[in-house]
Amino acid sequence: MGIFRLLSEKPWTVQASEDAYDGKGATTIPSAMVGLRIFLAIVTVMFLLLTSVYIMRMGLGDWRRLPVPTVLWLNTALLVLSSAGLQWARIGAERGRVDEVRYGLLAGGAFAFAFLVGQLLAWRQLGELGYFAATNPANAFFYLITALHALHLAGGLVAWGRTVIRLRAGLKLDQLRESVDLCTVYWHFLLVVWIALFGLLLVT
Amino acid sequence: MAHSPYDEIETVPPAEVAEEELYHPHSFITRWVFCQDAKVIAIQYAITAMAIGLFALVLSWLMRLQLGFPEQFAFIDPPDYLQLITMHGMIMVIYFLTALLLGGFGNYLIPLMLGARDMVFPYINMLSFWFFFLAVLVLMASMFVPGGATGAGWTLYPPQSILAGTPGSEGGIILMLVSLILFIAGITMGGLNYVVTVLQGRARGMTLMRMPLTIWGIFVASILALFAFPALFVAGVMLLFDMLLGTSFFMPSLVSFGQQMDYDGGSPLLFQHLFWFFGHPEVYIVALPAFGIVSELISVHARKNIFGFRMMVWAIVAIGVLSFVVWAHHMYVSGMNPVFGYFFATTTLIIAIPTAIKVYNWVLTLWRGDIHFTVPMLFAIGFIVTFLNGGISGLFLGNVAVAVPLSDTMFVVAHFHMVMGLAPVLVIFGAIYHWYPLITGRMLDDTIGKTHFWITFLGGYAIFLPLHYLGLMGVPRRYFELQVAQMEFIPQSVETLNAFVTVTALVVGAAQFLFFFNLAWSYFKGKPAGQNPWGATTLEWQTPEVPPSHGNWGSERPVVYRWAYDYSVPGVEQDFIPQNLPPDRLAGDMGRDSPEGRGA
Amino acid sequence: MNDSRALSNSSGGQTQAPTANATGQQHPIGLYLKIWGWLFVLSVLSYMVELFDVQGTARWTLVIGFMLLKAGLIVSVFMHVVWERLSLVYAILVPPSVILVFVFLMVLEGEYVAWTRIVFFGEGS
Amino acid sequence: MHVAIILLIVTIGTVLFHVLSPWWMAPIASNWHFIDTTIILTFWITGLVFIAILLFMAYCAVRYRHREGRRAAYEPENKKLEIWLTAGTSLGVVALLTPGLFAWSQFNTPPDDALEVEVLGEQWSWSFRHPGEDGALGMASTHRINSGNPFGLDPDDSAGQDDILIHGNELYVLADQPVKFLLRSKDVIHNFKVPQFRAKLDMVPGMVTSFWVVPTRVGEYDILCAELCGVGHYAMRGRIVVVEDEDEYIAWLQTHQTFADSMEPAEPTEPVELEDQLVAEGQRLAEERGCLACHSLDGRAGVGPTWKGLFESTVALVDGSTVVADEDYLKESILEPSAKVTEGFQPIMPAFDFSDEQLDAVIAYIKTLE
Repeated sequence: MGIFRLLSEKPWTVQASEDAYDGKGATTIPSAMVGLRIFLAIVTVMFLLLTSVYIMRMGLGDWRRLPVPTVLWLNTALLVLSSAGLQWARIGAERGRVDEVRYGLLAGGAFAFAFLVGQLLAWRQLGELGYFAATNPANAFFYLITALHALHLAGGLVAWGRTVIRLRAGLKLDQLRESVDLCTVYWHFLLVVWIALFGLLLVT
Repeated sequence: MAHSPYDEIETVPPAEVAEEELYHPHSFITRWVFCQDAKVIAIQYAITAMAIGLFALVLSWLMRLQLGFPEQFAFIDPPDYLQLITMHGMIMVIYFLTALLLGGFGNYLIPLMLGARDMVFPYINMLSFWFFFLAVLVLMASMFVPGGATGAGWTLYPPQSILAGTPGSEGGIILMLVSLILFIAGITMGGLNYVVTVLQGRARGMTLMRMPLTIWGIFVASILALFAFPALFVAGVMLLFDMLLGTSFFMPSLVSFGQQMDYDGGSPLLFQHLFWFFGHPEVYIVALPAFGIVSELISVHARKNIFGFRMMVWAIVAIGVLSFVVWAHHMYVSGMNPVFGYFFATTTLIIAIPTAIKVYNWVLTLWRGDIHFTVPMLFAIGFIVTFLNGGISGLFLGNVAVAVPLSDTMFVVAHFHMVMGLAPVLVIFGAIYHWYPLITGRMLDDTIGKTHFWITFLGGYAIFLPLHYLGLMGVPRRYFELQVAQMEFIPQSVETLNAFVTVTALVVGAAQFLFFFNLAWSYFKGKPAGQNPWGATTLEWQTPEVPPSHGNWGSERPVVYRWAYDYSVPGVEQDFIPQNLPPDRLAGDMGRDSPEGRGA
Repeated sequence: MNDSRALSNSSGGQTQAPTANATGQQHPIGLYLKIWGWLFVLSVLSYMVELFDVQGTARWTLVIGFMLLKAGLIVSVFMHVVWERLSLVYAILVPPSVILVFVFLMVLEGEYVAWTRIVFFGEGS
Repeated sequence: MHVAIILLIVTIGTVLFHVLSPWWMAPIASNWHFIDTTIILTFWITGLVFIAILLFMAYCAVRYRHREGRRAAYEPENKKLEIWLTAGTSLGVVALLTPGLFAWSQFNTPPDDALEVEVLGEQWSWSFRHPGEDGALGMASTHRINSGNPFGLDPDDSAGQDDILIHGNELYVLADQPVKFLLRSKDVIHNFKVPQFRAKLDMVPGMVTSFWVVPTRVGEYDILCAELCGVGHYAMRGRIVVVEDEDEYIAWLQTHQTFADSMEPAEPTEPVELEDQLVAEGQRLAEERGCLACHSLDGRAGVGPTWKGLFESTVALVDGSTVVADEDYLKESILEPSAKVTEGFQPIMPAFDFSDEQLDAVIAYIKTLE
C-alpha cells in the first residue's frame, strides 16, 4: 500500500474520490487491535531507549558483570509456557472451542503469575548476595529493566483478569475473541521483550 | 459522469464507532465530571490547562518584577527566583501548551472535523484527562513540601537537580518527576486515541488527504508525542532511581560542598540526550497543531483555499520525521562529542526548509484572497509575524558555531518565547475566537477581541524583540540579578530596558483578563452565532445542531465529497462548498470547469 | 469510467474484508509448531556459541543475530505482522528505527566520555 | 488598511531597533571574529527575508482586503512558484550552514602551541591550574579531592608536581598566546563564559571538556557561569586579566603555589599582630573564596544568613534551639556547616578547609560588620 501514492494524491480533483474511503484500514483490523499495535510500538521505543542508555553506560568503565540467578532460566520457561497457554486460548477462540479458551487462559495467567513470583525470587537472591541497585550500574539496570517489564506484565494481567471475568460471566466466544486476541498479542510481545532483555543481561 | 463515483461511495461500509457503542451518560457526574464525550473532555482539558497557564503567567510577572526592578521586591530571593523560572517553563511547555493543543483542541476537533461521533476509545479518553488532572495536582502539591518546588530549571539537568544547592532537591524534584510520569501516562492514552481515531474513525469519503490541515497537524503531533514522551519517561524514572536509590545512571563521582558523594561513573550528558530526544519533538508537538490551526484560520478568513495544500501536508510529515534527529542542537555547548555538531547543525538547518515553506504558503494564501480582517484572521497574521521572527532567530541558534556565543543567553529566551510562547498562544487565541461560536453558540465580542489582539501582539513583540539584543550582548539567562554596575560589558541602559520590558509584560499580562472577561460575558450576552457564521467548509460547522449535541451528527453521519478547502470555487455561487455537500445539490453548475480535471 | 471501476473494485474488496479476515486468522497449528521448532533450533545454536566459547566479535554477531531471528519469527508469525498491510508495518517499524540513530550516537557519546576519563583522570581502561 | 500600516510599522520598527539601539555584541577580545562575521551574515540573509515577507503581507493586506463583490482566486497549487521558493530557501540555508560548519571545525582544532590551562568550577566559585614549567598538566580526578588536595591531583604523577594552583576567581592570560581551556567541575554542570571571547563551553562533572581562544585585547573581563548551577548561579563570577607584559604575567604566576609546595606541611609563621591586617586578610578571603556570594553585608538574607550584625547575635537553628554566634560557633559553621543550620536556610553551604589563621581572619572581619 503506497504511502507515497497516498500522500501525492490531489484531493481537490475528482480522481481523489477513487480512494474515497480508506475502508480497508477501518474494517479489517478492529480499532482496539490498531491501538494495541501502536501501544506496543511505543513500549518498544521505551525499551530500545533503555537499551541504548544501557549500552552507553556499559562503556563508562565501572561496569561489573552481574551473576545471572539461575531462577531466571526457569522464569523464561514459565513466560514461554504462559505465552503458549494464551496462544492455545486464541486458537481455541478461532475454532469456537470454549474449553480450550478457558484452559488456555487459565494456564497462561497462572504461568504469568508464577513468572512474576520468580522475578521476585531473583531479586531476593541478588539482594542476599549483596547486589544492591546502588552498588553498580549493571545491578541498577537489572532492577530497572526487570521492574519495568514486570509492571507491563502486571498491567497485562489486569486485561487478562477482565477477560476471565467476562468468560465466567458467560459471554459468548464471539464477544470474547477480540479480548483473547489482544491479550495473546500483548503476551507474545512481552515474551519477545523479555527474551531480548534477558539476552542483553546474559551477554553483558 | 462526474456523479458516478459518488454513487459508488454509498456501498462503502460505515466506519468504526457503531451507534450502540456510543456512551450515554446517566447522571450529572457521568455527564460533566467523569464524562466520556470528547467535547466535554476537551473543555475539561482546556479549562484546567488555561487555569494553570494563568498561574504560570503570574509566576512570569514575579520573575519580570525581579529582573526589571532588582532589589525592590524583598520577598523574591534567589531560591524563589529559580522556582519561579522552573515552574513557569515546565507549566507553559507541558501542562499548558501540550495539554491545551492536544487535549483541548485535539479532543474537540478530531471527531467533529472527521465526521465521527466520538473518539474511538471514550473510556480511555476520560482516563487521559484524569491522569492529566492528577498530574497538575501533584505539580501544585510540590510547592508545599518542605524545600518547596524544584528550582532546577525546566530541563531538570542532573546532577544539580537532585543535589543540595538547588531549591526543591529535598522533595520538590520527586513530586515534579512523579507529576511528569502521570502526565506522560495521560498523554499516551490521549495520543493513542487521537491517532487511532484519525486512522479508523473517519466518515465515509474522508480520505487522509481530504482531512483539514488542523487534523493533520494534531495527528502528526500526537504521533510525535507518543514516541517522544517515552524518552522523558525513561529519563525521569532513572533520575528518580538516582535520587531515591542512590544509583549512578547520570551521576559521576562528585564533591558537593566539600563532601565526597557516593555516586560514581555516570554521565550527566546521558540525561541531556534523553531529555532533548524528547524535548525537541516536544517543540513540534506544540508547533504542528498550531501550524494546522493557523492554516485553517487563514484559509477560512481569506476565503481562499490554502496555497500548496500538498506541500503543507508534506511539510508537516517531514518536520515530524526530522524533529527526531535534531535534538542535540540544544547541546552545542554541553561538552558532548564535538563531531555531533556537524550532523545536528545540518539536520537542523534542513528542517528550516519545510518550515519556511509553510510560512510562504500562509502568506501566499493571503495573496489574491478576499481577506476579512476578523479577530481570528488578525491573530493568524500576528502568528505569522512572531513565528517568522522566532524562526529566524532559530537559524542563528541551529547553526553550530553561531550558537556558541548565543546559547544560555537572553537570546535563547527571546527566541523560544517568540516561537514557542507568543506564536502558539496567538494561535490558541485565534482558534478560540474562531471556534467559540461552535462551542457555545454565541460570538465573542469583536471590539474587546481586537483590543486584546493589538495589545497582546504588539506588546508581546515589544517584550521579546529587545531581549534578543541583550543576549547578543552576552547577558546570561536564569540570573537572579544582573548587578549591571559590576559587569563591565553591560551598559547601564540595560536597566532601563529591563524595566521597560517588565512594565510591558505586566500590561500584556493584564490585557489577558480582557479575554477572560470576553469569554464570560459573551457566554451570556454574546451575539447568537447561528450555523456556520464564518462560512467554513469543514465538517464541524455542518452539524445538525449548534453547539453539536452528544454524538455530534443526529441520526446520520455525514458523507464527505470533497477536500476541506473549496473556497471561492469558480462557477459556484456561494464562496464556499461544505465538505459534505453532495455534488447534485450544488447551487449553480458544478465546478466542472475548474482546473485539474474536476469532472473528468 | 475508469475511476468508478477502480472504486467499485476497492469497495468490493472491502465488503469481503471481514470474511477474509476471519479465514486469515485460522492458520494451521502445524505452522505454529514449525515456528516453535525453529525457535528451539535457534536457541540450541545460541547455546552452542556459549558451549564452544566463541569469543570476540564473532560471539556478539552470532548471539545478537540469533536473538534477532527469534524475535523476528515471534513478531511476524505469532503477532501476525506478516499478514498485515505494508503501511501498518511501516508505521510500526519506522519509529523504532529512528531510535537506532539514537542508539548509534549514544554509543559514540559513551566512548567519547570514557575517553576523556582515561586521558585526564587516569581512570582504568 | 490599519493592518497594513501596523505591519509596516513593525517592519520599520524592527529594522530601526536593530540599527539604532545601543545594545549590541560586547566588543570582541579574541580571535573568534569569524563567529561574529557569521552572525552578521545570518542577520543580513534572514533580515532580508523577514522584511520581504512582512512587506508582502502588508501589500496583500491592502490589495486583497475584503470589499463588496471581491472574490478570491482558486488555485490549489502552483508548482513552479513552490519549486522556486524551495530552491531559494535551500540556497539560503546552504549559505548559512557552510560558514557555520567551517567555524565549528576551527573551533575544534586548537593550535599545537596552545597553552593548556585548567578551569575548575564548583558551587559557586572558580579556580584554575597552570601547567607550570613542564607545560603539561598532571592527572586529576574528583576521587582524590580532599581538604589538602582541593584539585584532586594525582600525587604520583610527575607532570602534576609543578602545576601552579590558583585559588580565587582571578586568572591572568597573555595577549596573543593561544590558550586551551580544559574545563572540569567538582559538583554540578557549570559553563565557563567570557562574553568578549565569544567561545564558551559547559564544564561537566565526570569528564573534561575544552575549547581554545587567542586573547587579542589587553584588559580585564568578567567570567560568568552560563549554565544554571544552583541558587548561587548568578553570583558565580570571576575575572580574567589579559596582559601584554610577560614579566607581569610571570610575577602573577609566582604569587601562587605549585602542587608540590602545597603538599608540604606549612611552616608555622609569626601570628599577625595588627588587627587591621587581620581584618583586611579576612575580607580578601571572604571575597576570594566566594563567601560573599551567599552572605550579604547589608542585612539582606541571601542564600545564607547575612553577616551584618551576626557576631554575638542570637541565632535560631532549624532544630528549634538557639545559639549565640560567638567565635566557636562561627568556626564550627565554617568548618562543618551542616552541624548547626540556621532556621530558614538550607543546609547547602560547603565545608571550608580554612587554616586556623584564615579562620581568625575571617572571624575578625565578621566582627567588624555591625
